[in-house]
Amino acid sequence: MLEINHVRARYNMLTSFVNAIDDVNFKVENDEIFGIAGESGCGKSTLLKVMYDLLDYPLEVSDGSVRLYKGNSDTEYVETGELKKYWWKEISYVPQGAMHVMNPVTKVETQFFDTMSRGYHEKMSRNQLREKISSYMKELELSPDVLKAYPHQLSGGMRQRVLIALATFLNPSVILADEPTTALDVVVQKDILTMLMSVQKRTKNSMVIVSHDMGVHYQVTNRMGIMYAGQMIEIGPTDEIFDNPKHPYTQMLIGALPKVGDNSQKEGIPGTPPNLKDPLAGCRFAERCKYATDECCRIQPAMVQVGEHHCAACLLLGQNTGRSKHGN
Amino acid sequence: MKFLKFLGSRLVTYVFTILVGMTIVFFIPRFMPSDPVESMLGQMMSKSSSMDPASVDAMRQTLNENFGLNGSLGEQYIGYMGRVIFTRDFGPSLTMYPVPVKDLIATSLPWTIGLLGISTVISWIIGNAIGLLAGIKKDKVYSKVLEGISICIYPIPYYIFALTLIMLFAYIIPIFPLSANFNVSGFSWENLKTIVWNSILPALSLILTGTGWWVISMMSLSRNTNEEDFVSFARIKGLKERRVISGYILPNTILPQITMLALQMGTIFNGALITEILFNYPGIGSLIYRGVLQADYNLIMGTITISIFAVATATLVVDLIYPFIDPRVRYN
Amino acid sequence: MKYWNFRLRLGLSILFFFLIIGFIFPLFHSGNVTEWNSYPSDLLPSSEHFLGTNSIGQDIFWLLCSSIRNSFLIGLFVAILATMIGVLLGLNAGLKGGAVDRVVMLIADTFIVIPSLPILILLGSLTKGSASLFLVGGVLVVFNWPWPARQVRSMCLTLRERDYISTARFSGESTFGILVKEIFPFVKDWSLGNFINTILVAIASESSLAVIGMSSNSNATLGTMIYWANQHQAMLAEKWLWIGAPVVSICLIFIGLFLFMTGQQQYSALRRGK
Amino acid sequence: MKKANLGKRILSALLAACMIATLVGCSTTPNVPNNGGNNIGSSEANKTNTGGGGVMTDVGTPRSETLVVDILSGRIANPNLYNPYVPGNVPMDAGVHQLLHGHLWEIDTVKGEQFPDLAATMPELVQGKKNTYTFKMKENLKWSDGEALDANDVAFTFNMLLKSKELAFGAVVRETVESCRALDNLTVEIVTHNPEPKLSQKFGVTIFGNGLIVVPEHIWKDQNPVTFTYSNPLSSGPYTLKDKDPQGYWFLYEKRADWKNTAVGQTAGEPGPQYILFKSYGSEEKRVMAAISNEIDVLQDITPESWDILKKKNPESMAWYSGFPYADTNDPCERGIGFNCSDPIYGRTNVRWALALATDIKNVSLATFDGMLRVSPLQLPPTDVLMKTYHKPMTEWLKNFALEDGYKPFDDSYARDMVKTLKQQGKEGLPESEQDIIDVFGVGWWRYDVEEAGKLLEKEGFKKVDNIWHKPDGSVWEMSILAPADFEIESMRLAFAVADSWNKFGVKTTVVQQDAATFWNNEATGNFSAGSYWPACGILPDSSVNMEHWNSKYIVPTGEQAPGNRYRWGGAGNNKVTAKLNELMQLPSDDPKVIEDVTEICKTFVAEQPFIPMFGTSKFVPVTTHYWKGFQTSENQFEGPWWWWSQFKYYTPHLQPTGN
Repeated sequence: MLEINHVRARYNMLTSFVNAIDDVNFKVENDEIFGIAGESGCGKSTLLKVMYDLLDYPLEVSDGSVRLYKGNSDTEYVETGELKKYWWKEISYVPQGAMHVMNPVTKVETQFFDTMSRGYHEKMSRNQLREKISSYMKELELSPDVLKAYPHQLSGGMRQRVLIALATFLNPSVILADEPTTALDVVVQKDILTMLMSVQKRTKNSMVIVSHDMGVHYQVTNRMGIMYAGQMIEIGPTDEIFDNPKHPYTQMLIGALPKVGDNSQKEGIPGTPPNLKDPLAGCRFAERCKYATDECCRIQPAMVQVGEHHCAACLLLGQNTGRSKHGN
Repeated sequence: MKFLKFLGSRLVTYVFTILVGMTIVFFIPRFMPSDPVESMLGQMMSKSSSMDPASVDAMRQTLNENFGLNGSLGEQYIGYMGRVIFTRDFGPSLTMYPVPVKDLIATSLPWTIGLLGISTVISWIIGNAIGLLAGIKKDKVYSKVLEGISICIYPIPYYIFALTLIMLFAYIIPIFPLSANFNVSGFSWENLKTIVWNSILPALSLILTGTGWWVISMMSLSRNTNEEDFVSFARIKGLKERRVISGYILPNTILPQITMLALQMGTIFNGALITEILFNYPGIGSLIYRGVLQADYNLIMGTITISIFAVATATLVVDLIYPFIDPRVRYN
Repeated sequence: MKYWNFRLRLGLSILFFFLIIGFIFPLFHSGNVTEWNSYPSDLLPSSEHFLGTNSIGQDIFWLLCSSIRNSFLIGLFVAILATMIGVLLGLNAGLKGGAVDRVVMLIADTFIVIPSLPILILLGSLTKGSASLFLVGGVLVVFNWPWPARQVRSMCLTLRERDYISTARFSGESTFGILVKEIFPFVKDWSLGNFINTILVAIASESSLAVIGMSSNSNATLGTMIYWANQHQAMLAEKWLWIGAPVVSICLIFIGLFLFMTGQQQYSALRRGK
Repeated sequence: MKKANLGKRILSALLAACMIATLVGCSTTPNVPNNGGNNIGSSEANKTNTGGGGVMTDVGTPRSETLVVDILSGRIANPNLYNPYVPGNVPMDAGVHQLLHGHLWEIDTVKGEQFPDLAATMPELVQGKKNTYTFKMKENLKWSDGEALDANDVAFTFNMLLKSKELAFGAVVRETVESCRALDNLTVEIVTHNPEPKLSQKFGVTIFGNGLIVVPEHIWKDQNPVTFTYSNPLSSGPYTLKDKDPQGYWFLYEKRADWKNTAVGQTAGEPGPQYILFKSYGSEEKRVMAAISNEIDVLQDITPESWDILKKKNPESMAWYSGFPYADTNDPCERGIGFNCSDPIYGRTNVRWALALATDIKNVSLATFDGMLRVSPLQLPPTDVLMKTYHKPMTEWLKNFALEDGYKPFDDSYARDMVKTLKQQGKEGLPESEQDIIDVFGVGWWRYDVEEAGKLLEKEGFKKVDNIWHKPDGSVWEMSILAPADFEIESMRLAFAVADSWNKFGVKTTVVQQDAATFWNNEATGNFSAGSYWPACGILPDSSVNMEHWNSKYIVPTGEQAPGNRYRWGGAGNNKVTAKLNELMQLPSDDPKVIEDVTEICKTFVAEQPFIPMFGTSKFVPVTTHYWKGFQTSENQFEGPWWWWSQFKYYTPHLQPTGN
């Protein structure tokens, strides 16, 4: 289980800060696929980096922390700053753009060996390792020949699969996947997604998938969160969000999706996300929101329960104490 | 199959390169204002002893015959190339007639290869090591120190640098002999010791000045690679830094450097003229120089052809093995 | 400006310094700097001879100024031409492959396999040792473009395998477009390094030609300055300003160039937000 | 942020440090060599004093018994070729012709006369014949292998040269000699085509050496002289080749046990050094360093700057004069600028004279060799002997000599003015008396008179437009002076200095440095307008042999190899000269008319200046006296310091160990 509580993160641009993540707060339960959606630039990938504790200059966490709970216990955890030690064993990360993330001059196999060196401390002969790997590949319905290939000899989809295999090989309790399907054609996308689901079903671990493509979320995720301008504005079970979106932004996102037997012209979302260097005081969506009142421009909305497991951040959703920009 | 096709076309280039190179080297000297016979006559007569034109012509004739310089340029060219290619014989040296150029080269070449071969490899290794460090450990003090030193030595003109070394270590603090003396024949540990001892200063000068370029190129290469996704991913996988360098960065940066090294190894056959002059080191550089200055066609051809051949072979080898060391490159 | 890092600043200021010395200062000096016995010889530095005079009665400071200018000219001339020719041809060969590749590489190889120094000496005596600076430069270009060409080509071969390049290729983008947009960024740093090295190589080979008396010794360059100093045993005679000035200048110019190069790399890296 | 910053600071500090280091590298060393130099000297001294000469040379001979001599021409590319008649044999300055090769007649440069070397007598015309000469050989001479060296070897050598057309020197012999035979073991008879009163000068040494080197018949008789390498040469001199560097950097010679059976042994006595090591130390810096640390005893030809350093750093070193000008100025060739007289511009006497008058001779002298030069207005080098016979006697005539327009160009103040200038520069040991001043600096030269020079040019139709001279055809006058590149430093620097002077005068002059081959070839083919050559040589009062090459019969069109008269100087003046030369060829050297004729020739040259003579050659050939004494100097003048001449072997008896 992964707990993100009140995390603020920013990019340090020497002379100024870009507050990429602003007070994001949610949990990823065991045995679920959690999706994070939002326009590009809304900070979802950054959030994923923060969750993975991948903080190199200029990205830095200014407030809050991420907690990774070991196994099923909800008391024992490691926090931002210590996660590195558990990389790949407890938590693994499938980066964006499978194209260039594999060492072009070594065989796929070698990259597995590298990974193993993290997990298996007891001595193992190369052949035993090979055994393990290829059997694992079989489980994932990948031909072991792939191991003998060089990355540039594999198709994009195949590379993505291999990456997922790599990431899940040591059976970590959390798997973070960043845009796993971008730059792949639809058919391949489908396979990748089914592969992810099957892996998850078998290992019962928690998986986080970041994608700008609502379709992906609809297909695979159990729960999902919508991000806008560095903030989480709505979290809830996926189908509930699709059936009954609460936040105006979410409504627009869903509304923009094509539906069977509906040929009405889809209107996109007017305007652009605000500049994160100095966001305005009130709701960050206010200036693009058609329901916005002048109040919206003053008070920043807080998350409010709107369903059993469903909450959203909008002043229009009934009684709302609001919060100051720096939510103290 | 594909390999054979590649090999074929590459070999054609190889042969062609050598032929073109040799042709150029054959003709350039012959367009020089000084021709060996005339300048030899000139020198003979400049000893202010004078002789009547008839006897001068006689001498010119005999010299031309001896040197095989009769006939049109074309005929000479054909004849010469024929001899070199089929009998691998460069003919006699003109200024040291009748000693075969072959022998002259044979005595000098081993020395050149020994010194330059070793010092080139050493400076390659050192240079790449430093370059790699400076490239990926940008902020570490030691890498900065090393980088700084090699960068500061590199641009010093070699002549001056070598001379300074001599002044420091053979004159002000006389550790090494002022003029090397390789009075050795046959192999023995004693001789080896003499050779090594006498070669330390020249080697040092070559290594120190040679390292710089490797540092620079390796540095920028490894900087780029260091920013590649697969490197950051390797780090994301939480691999040990040592492994990231040895398994990911090095293999990807070393390739161009290997190309360079191979070419360098070819060029050592030019010898190191200034080194040889300054350190009294026997080598092929001064032979080439002498040949050029005295318009000794055969000597020029012999020495330069050797080095052309060497470099060409080096490049050929590089092209052939490249696909083996870099899977991304296919024969085409 | 605000992204400029230390190396960039220092490097540029060194270069700027020498450019001023080389191109501005000479304007303030009338008279022929290379003329012998314009002044009493071996004077120590003073207000009218900032670096003193040398054994052949030239004012070292003014001599240095025009030497720096000429060497700069040679260096830049050679480096610009050699690098441009080399990189473009190399990229072309590497990207297009086939006939283009073979031809370009054939020419390049021919020039690589011919040792340059002997040929330079040959040409030196051909041009009667009084080669104009630009002739020397031209010859140096001929011998300095093939290396970058080969290097860039081999980089290009590895880059070519990257999908986005083939995508660009298939999406019918012009070769030149691909070169500039997709590949050049990757070889940029290397080329810059090569460029800077070529400047040095040019200056260095000019001076090594000078050391063996094959450059245009009556012109003032850093090389010929060293040559004349050696001719008069400046080192043993401990005339350090005479021999030291050009040597130190060469070193500083290079260090300047080098800092500029690496600084620029850091700069662009920061720009990329890496 | 901070971290990065820190890094950068460190780097900056470091680079700064490095730059300083570079500077320091050049700037701190100055004081070190002084101490360093002295230390070496003293330590060397200690070693030898305590060790009683225990020091060994790096070729394994006791230093105290070895004379170490510098090889000027550097590494010998092929140390196995000793055949003196093929090109590329071990060159003259590696000791072979100094110590091994004997000649028939040697030269005594002090007396200015030849004396028999292997021969016992000078050649004598056989009574009643007009071109048959005989001479005797010294008795019981031996080759270093013990075989007798006698008339038969001489005859064999001549006949070999007459026979084999491939040998370059053969041409010279065939030109003169009809036949040669040994009448008996000690008598040689030579029959020539024409009367040859100067036979001994053709086949004996006058300057440096002679092409004719006697070879041992018993070795050569069944060899092909064109391909024979003669790789272990026999010696007819007092030394033998003991060992050599396979790389050709040094050659070791050992005194012959039977030195009594050599010409030197018989006439000059026992050579001093047991071993003589000819060694190349490479670049001049290193040769000087070697001399400073007493590793080398005899240096051949260095620059004045190097001598300056050596003098300062090694108190045991000495040159020809103990004081100024230090250099020996008796070299038998003089330096100046020669013109291609077939050129429409430089063919004009007035132009050549204008250039002579536009030469600021004093500054040229200072720029070339710091004023350590002896001027000469004549076509003969200002050696002591020749000065006595020509320069001084002709001074009066020079003073009265006038150009067509009556202008008297001669100026005898050069010597005095130089002394003045050099005094101001703080030079010491300058000559005092009028006589000595003349002896050191020469009788005088032409005025530096730009005005007169201008007049002469305008007479020829030249125009001066804003300080640049234009040719009669209106184009800018640009001339280039050919000069040696890094050999014959004096001529090279002279060219630059003169060019400087003429540029000031308004003639666009550039110096074109060339390596030996090109340089000589261009002179021979006339592919030059002006060049810094040294065609005016002489050593005997009868210098006709050295002047013979001006003979008009040698003139060939530009482009062809000139067998002589490279300056294509013809016309009335040359006709006078040629007439005199033909006459001289038939006169024996001791004929009083010889001097007269040569004087006349000199006058013609002065009037026409086809070659503008400027300075005698100043040779800096210092020696260090730590291990050896008895070197020749201006005080101890048994010979000149011609270490690269064949007469070296005659110095050896004078050299004695100091006991160090």
